[in-house]
Amino acid sequence: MLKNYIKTIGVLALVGVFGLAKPLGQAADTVKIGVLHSLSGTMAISETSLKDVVLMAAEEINKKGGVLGKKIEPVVVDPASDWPLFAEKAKELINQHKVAVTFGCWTSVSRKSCLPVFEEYNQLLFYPVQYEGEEQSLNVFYTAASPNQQLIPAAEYMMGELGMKKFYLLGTDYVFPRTANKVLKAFLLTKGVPEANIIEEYTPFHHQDYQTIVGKIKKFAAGGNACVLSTINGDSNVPFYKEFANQGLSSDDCPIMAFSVAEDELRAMDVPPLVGHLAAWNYFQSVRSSDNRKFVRAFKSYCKKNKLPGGSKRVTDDPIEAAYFGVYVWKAAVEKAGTFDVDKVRQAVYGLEFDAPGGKKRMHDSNQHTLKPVYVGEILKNGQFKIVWESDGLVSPDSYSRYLHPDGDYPKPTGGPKKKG
Amino acid sequence: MRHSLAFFMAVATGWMLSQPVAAADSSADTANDTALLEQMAKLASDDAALRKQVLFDLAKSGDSRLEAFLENYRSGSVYLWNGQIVVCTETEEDEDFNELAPLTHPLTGEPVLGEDGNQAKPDILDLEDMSPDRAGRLAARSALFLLKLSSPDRESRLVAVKKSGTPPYNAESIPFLTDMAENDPDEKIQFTARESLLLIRLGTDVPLGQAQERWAAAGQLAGMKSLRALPVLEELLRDGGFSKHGQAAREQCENAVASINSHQSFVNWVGYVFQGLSLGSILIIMALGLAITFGLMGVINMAHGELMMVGAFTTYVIQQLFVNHLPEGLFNWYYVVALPSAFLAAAFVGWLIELAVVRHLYRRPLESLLATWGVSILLIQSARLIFGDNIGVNSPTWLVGSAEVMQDVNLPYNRLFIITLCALCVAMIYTLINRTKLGLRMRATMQNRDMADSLGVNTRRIDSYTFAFGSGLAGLAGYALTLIGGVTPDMGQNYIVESFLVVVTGGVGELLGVICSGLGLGVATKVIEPMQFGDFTVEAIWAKVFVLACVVAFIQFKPAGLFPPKGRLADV
Amino acid sequence: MNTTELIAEYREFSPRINRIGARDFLLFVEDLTAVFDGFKAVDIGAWGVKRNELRVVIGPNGAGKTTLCDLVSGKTRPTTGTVFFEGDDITNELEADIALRGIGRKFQTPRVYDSLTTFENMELALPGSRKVRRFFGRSASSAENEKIVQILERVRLKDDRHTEAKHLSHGQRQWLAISMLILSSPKLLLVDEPAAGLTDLETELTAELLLELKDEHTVIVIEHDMDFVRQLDSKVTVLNEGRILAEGDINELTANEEVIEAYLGR
Amino acid sequence: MFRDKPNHVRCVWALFLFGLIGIPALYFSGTISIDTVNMLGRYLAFAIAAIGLDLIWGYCGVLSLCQALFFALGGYAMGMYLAHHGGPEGIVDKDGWKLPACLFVVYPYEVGEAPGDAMVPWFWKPFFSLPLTVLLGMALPGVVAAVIGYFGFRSRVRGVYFAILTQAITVAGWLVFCMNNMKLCGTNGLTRFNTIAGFELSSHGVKFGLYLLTLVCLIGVFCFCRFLVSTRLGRVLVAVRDDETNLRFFGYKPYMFKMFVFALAAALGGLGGMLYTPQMGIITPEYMTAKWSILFVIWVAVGGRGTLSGAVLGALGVNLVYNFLTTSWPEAWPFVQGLLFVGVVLLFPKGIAGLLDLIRFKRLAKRNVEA
Repeated sequence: MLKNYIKTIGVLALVGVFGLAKPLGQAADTVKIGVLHSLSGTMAISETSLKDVVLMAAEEINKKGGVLGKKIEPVVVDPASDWPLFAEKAKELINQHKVAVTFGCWTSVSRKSCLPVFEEYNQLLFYPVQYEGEEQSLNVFYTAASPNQQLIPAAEYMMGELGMKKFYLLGTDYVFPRTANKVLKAFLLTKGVPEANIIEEYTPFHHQDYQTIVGKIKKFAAGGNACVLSTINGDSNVPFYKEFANQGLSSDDCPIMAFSVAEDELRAMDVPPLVGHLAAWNYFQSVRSSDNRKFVRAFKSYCKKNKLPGGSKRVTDDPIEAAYFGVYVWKAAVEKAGTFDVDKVRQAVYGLEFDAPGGKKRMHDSNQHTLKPVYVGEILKNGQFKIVWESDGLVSPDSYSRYLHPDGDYPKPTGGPKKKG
Repeated sequence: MRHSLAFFMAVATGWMLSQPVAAADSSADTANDTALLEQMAKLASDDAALRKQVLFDLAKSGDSRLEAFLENYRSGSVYLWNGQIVVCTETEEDEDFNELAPLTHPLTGEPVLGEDGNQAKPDILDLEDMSPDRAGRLAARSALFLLKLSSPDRESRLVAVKKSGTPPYNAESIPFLTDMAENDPDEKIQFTARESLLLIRLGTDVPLGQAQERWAAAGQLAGMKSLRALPVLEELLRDGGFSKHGQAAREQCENAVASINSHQSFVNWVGYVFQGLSLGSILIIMALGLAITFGLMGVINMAHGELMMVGAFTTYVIQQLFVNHLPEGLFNWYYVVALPSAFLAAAFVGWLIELAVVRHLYRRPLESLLATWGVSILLIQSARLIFGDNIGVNSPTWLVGSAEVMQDVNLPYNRLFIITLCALCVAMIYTLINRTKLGLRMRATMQNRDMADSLGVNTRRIDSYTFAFGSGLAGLAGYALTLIGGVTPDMGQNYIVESFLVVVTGGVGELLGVICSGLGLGVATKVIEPMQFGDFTVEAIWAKVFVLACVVAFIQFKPAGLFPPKGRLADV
Repeated sequence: MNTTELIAEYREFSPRINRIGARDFLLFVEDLTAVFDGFKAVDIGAWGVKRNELRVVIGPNGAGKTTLCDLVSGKTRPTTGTVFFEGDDITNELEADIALRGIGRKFQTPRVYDSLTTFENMELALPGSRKVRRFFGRSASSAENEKIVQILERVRLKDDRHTEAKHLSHGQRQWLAISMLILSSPKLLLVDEPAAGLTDLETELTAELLLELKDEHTVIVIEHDMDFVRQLDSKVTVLNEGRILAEGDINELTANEEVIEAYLGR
Repeated sequence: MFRDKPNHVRCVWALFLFGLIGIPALYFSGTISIDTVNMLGRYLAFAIAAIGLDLIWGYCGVLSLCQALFFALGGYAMGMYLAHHGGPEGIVDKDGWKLPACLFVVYPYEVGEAPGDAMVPWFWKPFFSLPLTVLLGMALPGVVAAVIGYFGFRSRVRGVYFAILTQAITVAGWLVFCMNNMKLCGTNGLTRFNTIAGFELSSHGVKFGLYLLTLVCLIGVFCFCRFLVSTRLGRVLVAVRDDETNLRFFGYKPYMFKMFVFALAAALGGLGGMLYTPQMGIITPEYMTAKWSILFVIWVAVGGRGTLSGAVLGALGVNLVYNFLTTSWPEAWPFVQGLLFVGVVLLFPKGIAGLLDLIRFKRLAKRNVEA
């Protein structure tokens, strides 16, 4: 009996060791990078494309000889839209796979969830999605827009170009729309829009029934010169736009300026009724340049070649571009620093100029974000955007909004190299 | 039922007829065209003032073909190609993913022919861009609306007439409006033109002596129950400025606001009730399948949402088949074909699930929760791997838009369709269960399996039919949901909790319960959502929380739902 | 005695007129009706059972015997009418409260707990407080233990006391259910078809048990089986279509035309 | 000592011993990293909540879909404590309370107001002290459960109805916690934790300590619950599960028992949540979604409903498999997981615990044949 008992414990111990501590080891001529995007669960709809483009960038770089003579070996994990699992997977990537850098996350909460991990181990994360700002960690490079690179130009366009006087700020109730609308409202008030002409409203996640809200918008827009500034997220967009069209509203009556709808999201929509609505981003697939042409072509052939769902019908958009050039920024920084050492790579990133598909861009000298151009696009019948406005040159990012910190009292960045002892 | 079908047919036909007949005006004056083209060419000039002048001149020509041109110019789709003005609205891709620009003529919209006699498709990068700057776009916009006032197309005219009535007012539009208010063939446009004229009168500041007419406009607008006047009047009242016009003017405005407000609240209530009905019918259609599989069979089918997803994806597949293999004109029929397909596909998947999993679990209902949860994970991931996440189902065009049944009361066609479909399904289920032999056997099997068995009913087969039928209904729900929501592999997860709530609130095993609770929940949500208590508007989130709380409280009082099972069986 | 006379006699004790009179009856019901979907399952003007009486209720299928039990024990709420127990109105009390007052009940099919042993089943029925906090103790006291064993011995279940109830035979389960009822020592026992599905020998023992109870308790037995009823040799109430048809000695009743018609007629 | 116990109980005890001796040994010998220990610690916290669910579902027969809600309530209680003592910024409100960093970011002060106008909401204040937090972290879910239970069980809401009722409550909770205006940090949740009771959360020693604490709590909870179900109370609970109607005629009020166990289960859920949050570093409303509430049930079902050891085995087993597959098989893991659930139900309806017992039974049978 005792023998059996010892046997049980022994088997369990063995299972434990093999199950938990996976064999390490890494070939000398490769460098691992982590890809931390949800491939299942609610966020897969957006994040799968980012995983695809990061793998494509890695493949391209490998074809041209890799980074510092080492081939890139991407390690793909699936945090399954499960926020705690993001932290879990980040730890695994860092500790078991010894990745040199990680590309990943979409939602703010997933970033917030794994941020402590990257700070604790002083590792780098490249984060490719526009977000609410109010964060600056030395362990994250934000390759997408901060609020001032998207919201303010768009609001200016609506007021100036389209002569809008009434604004309906509609969002999903979470941190990005709340912060974005706070910034927008502050901006509109300073521009002399009376408070009565601004309505703020929020819906829960996955909200599907927009009848009441569209009814309200209709009433709001009856007098003309009204628009919607939409920070609706994810799967709620489809029912919102459908309801909008079906209640007889068009972009002529009341244009919608969206901050979370890009080409990839439009693939899931019934586009013809949406023609003329707007979106503000730092990149559109329709940016006219031969670099962008090459990028779009490469992405489509990559999807086709690898038989990914959608194949050559796939499109590029802002987060996809940001995820893509993130890999190249890291490569350039590594080559500039001559090492994979995180602290040296970080220093090399600051101020780095580079050619992204959407044109020349630059990393900020200190605040971890990226200087980018801003575009406003109108939706076309084919699901693409016509660029109707673009900023003069690159817009500098604010990690903390001046509207939320009127006294200019910004918090210090978090994370960074560990002090010894 | 036949009425509503006829109604949809009428709508569909009407839509088809209203499509503009392409290039009808072949006897156009070529000389006139040349002049217009010359004018257009001036848009490439560097002189901003000249460009603006040209735009208005073009607009005044009243040539409706210019509408498309102005729109294209505004959105930057007009290019210079070999010194010739051309239009390219959308680009194409070749196999190499090069972006090619199929060129069209700026006036006729016909393809511009290249050297080979086919439509010219140069690379977009080879075209010379002549997109307007901001001032140019603004000018193009005003010119466009001016032009649209004389458009032959009703919709364009309506939009233009509406636009003329919103500030900044375009003085040049007033004669057009005055004419249209009398002579336009369309009554709605006549009405809107009158409304716009009054709005202009109301919104334009005039010397005191002539103010009498201005304030009278308020009364006239109130008489027309003009909702568009409401914000204008409210702003006037808010900004004051009445000191010089006197109390009488103010009162006139206030009376107008009160009278329009009462119309508004009537419109609102009609809206709430309709919205409630529509939400309710969606809830019912989602819960119907569940009422069968859960209510009748006692299986907690967590994959119910995924069966809806199967229905929605079937609709997508049928749509793709039509787009890829059949002529464009038949596109609208895809939705008709998809109806039985969605039902059958989901029923088939349901039949497989029953065969493989559920049939082992009839006596262990709570374990069916676990197993079907596993099935739902499998289905989601399969759909994701096959179709990917982002796919779009386009509503057939006859279901886009809305019918204005009363002034300012618009009922969207897609919602009407779902309400009808829901009623049809209910009727079908009722007939099947209560009026057919199969239904009798179903009821017998569900109530007492052993007894039914011994009476010679093939209960095994009845089980699988019943489950497949319930699953098919879920497929129909998915099919209907494509009209209002997105289609994603995990769309079912959004609906599963609500569906169970409806069935449980209604009382297990009673069709009438599902209908009552579905409509009740729908109407309650929609009535609560817009309510205001002082500064606090309820909004979507609190409405949901409130309805959930109501359901919780309701279950306290009626622990077995609205229509509880009766008799000795009740507490077994 | 015909029905009207019977009712008239009870009327005299109607609490509206004379509450003290009602106290003579341990159980007393008045104007009791239960209506399900328009169907009157029970419709009794007045009826009662006195202390230390063994009363048998018989009647054809669907006569409302079990429903009467349900109404008395609180399982079903009457549509109209009142139930008095020891002179107190218990019509709207919870089943548990009614049980604590001293009405015990055995269901038609023996309801014992299959996954518990015989002894554990008995333990559940031990009299005493039913407050949650009283149940943290590990087991029954030795006196209680003894009592359980004593009862089990009487019904020949002693040797099976550590067997899970699912392994018991049907007769044993019936006895276990009756034993539990006896252990909880209620003032009034409602015993629904105790002899259903038992062998002749088992039936005899059951009858003996019930007769023994008569000395200390009041017992209402609902029965179908005429032989069994004869063994009990007690006053019998005949129910038909929810109404009281007749009441009296069993031999008297078997001669009653109405009763015969109710059982055999049509 | 373990000879006459069923196999699954022995297995759990083996696991506990392994956790107490084996894991520290492996950790100190450098075979496994602190992150693995930390991960196990979190799964042990899940197991505590799962035991609670098993009490109410397995022993009382009440399928509750709001164990995840109670877990999250406990997690939020601890999260608020940690947030009070974490975060690098030192924004202080008028009353002198330090505004936690995560709260400040989402603080819905009006435009035009200075951030200095933000105040620490009253309901944050009790969670400044650790003892009070620990108390509230268990008492709050307990009280909420008692209230739900009182009304629900008294009006005899049963079976699936109760399950859907609790699911509705959980969804309502999720909606409310997601709202920024509730000042519970919205969907981003509570984060930026630094210290617990003065110890650095990021230090390996503290992480290891938290693991041990969780394990000890789990062992304690396991023993306590096993004791509880072995008393007369346990028998009453089984009776409530199997035939509650009959019990009423013996003078029992089943709703009191159910309410008690439901509240106890909730308190255990809260305890699990409280141990989980410091080890995870973040707590978000995600735990109140329908998915999580079903996951808890699934752990118990896979482990084996109605055996407390099953809850432990299920919570650990399913999570370890999930964790393992999402890394090594990112594309296909949902298939494996889905098939696992279907397979468990169809082939081993009594879960892992039942399977373990079956193995022992077969071995005994074989030995008997040989003898």
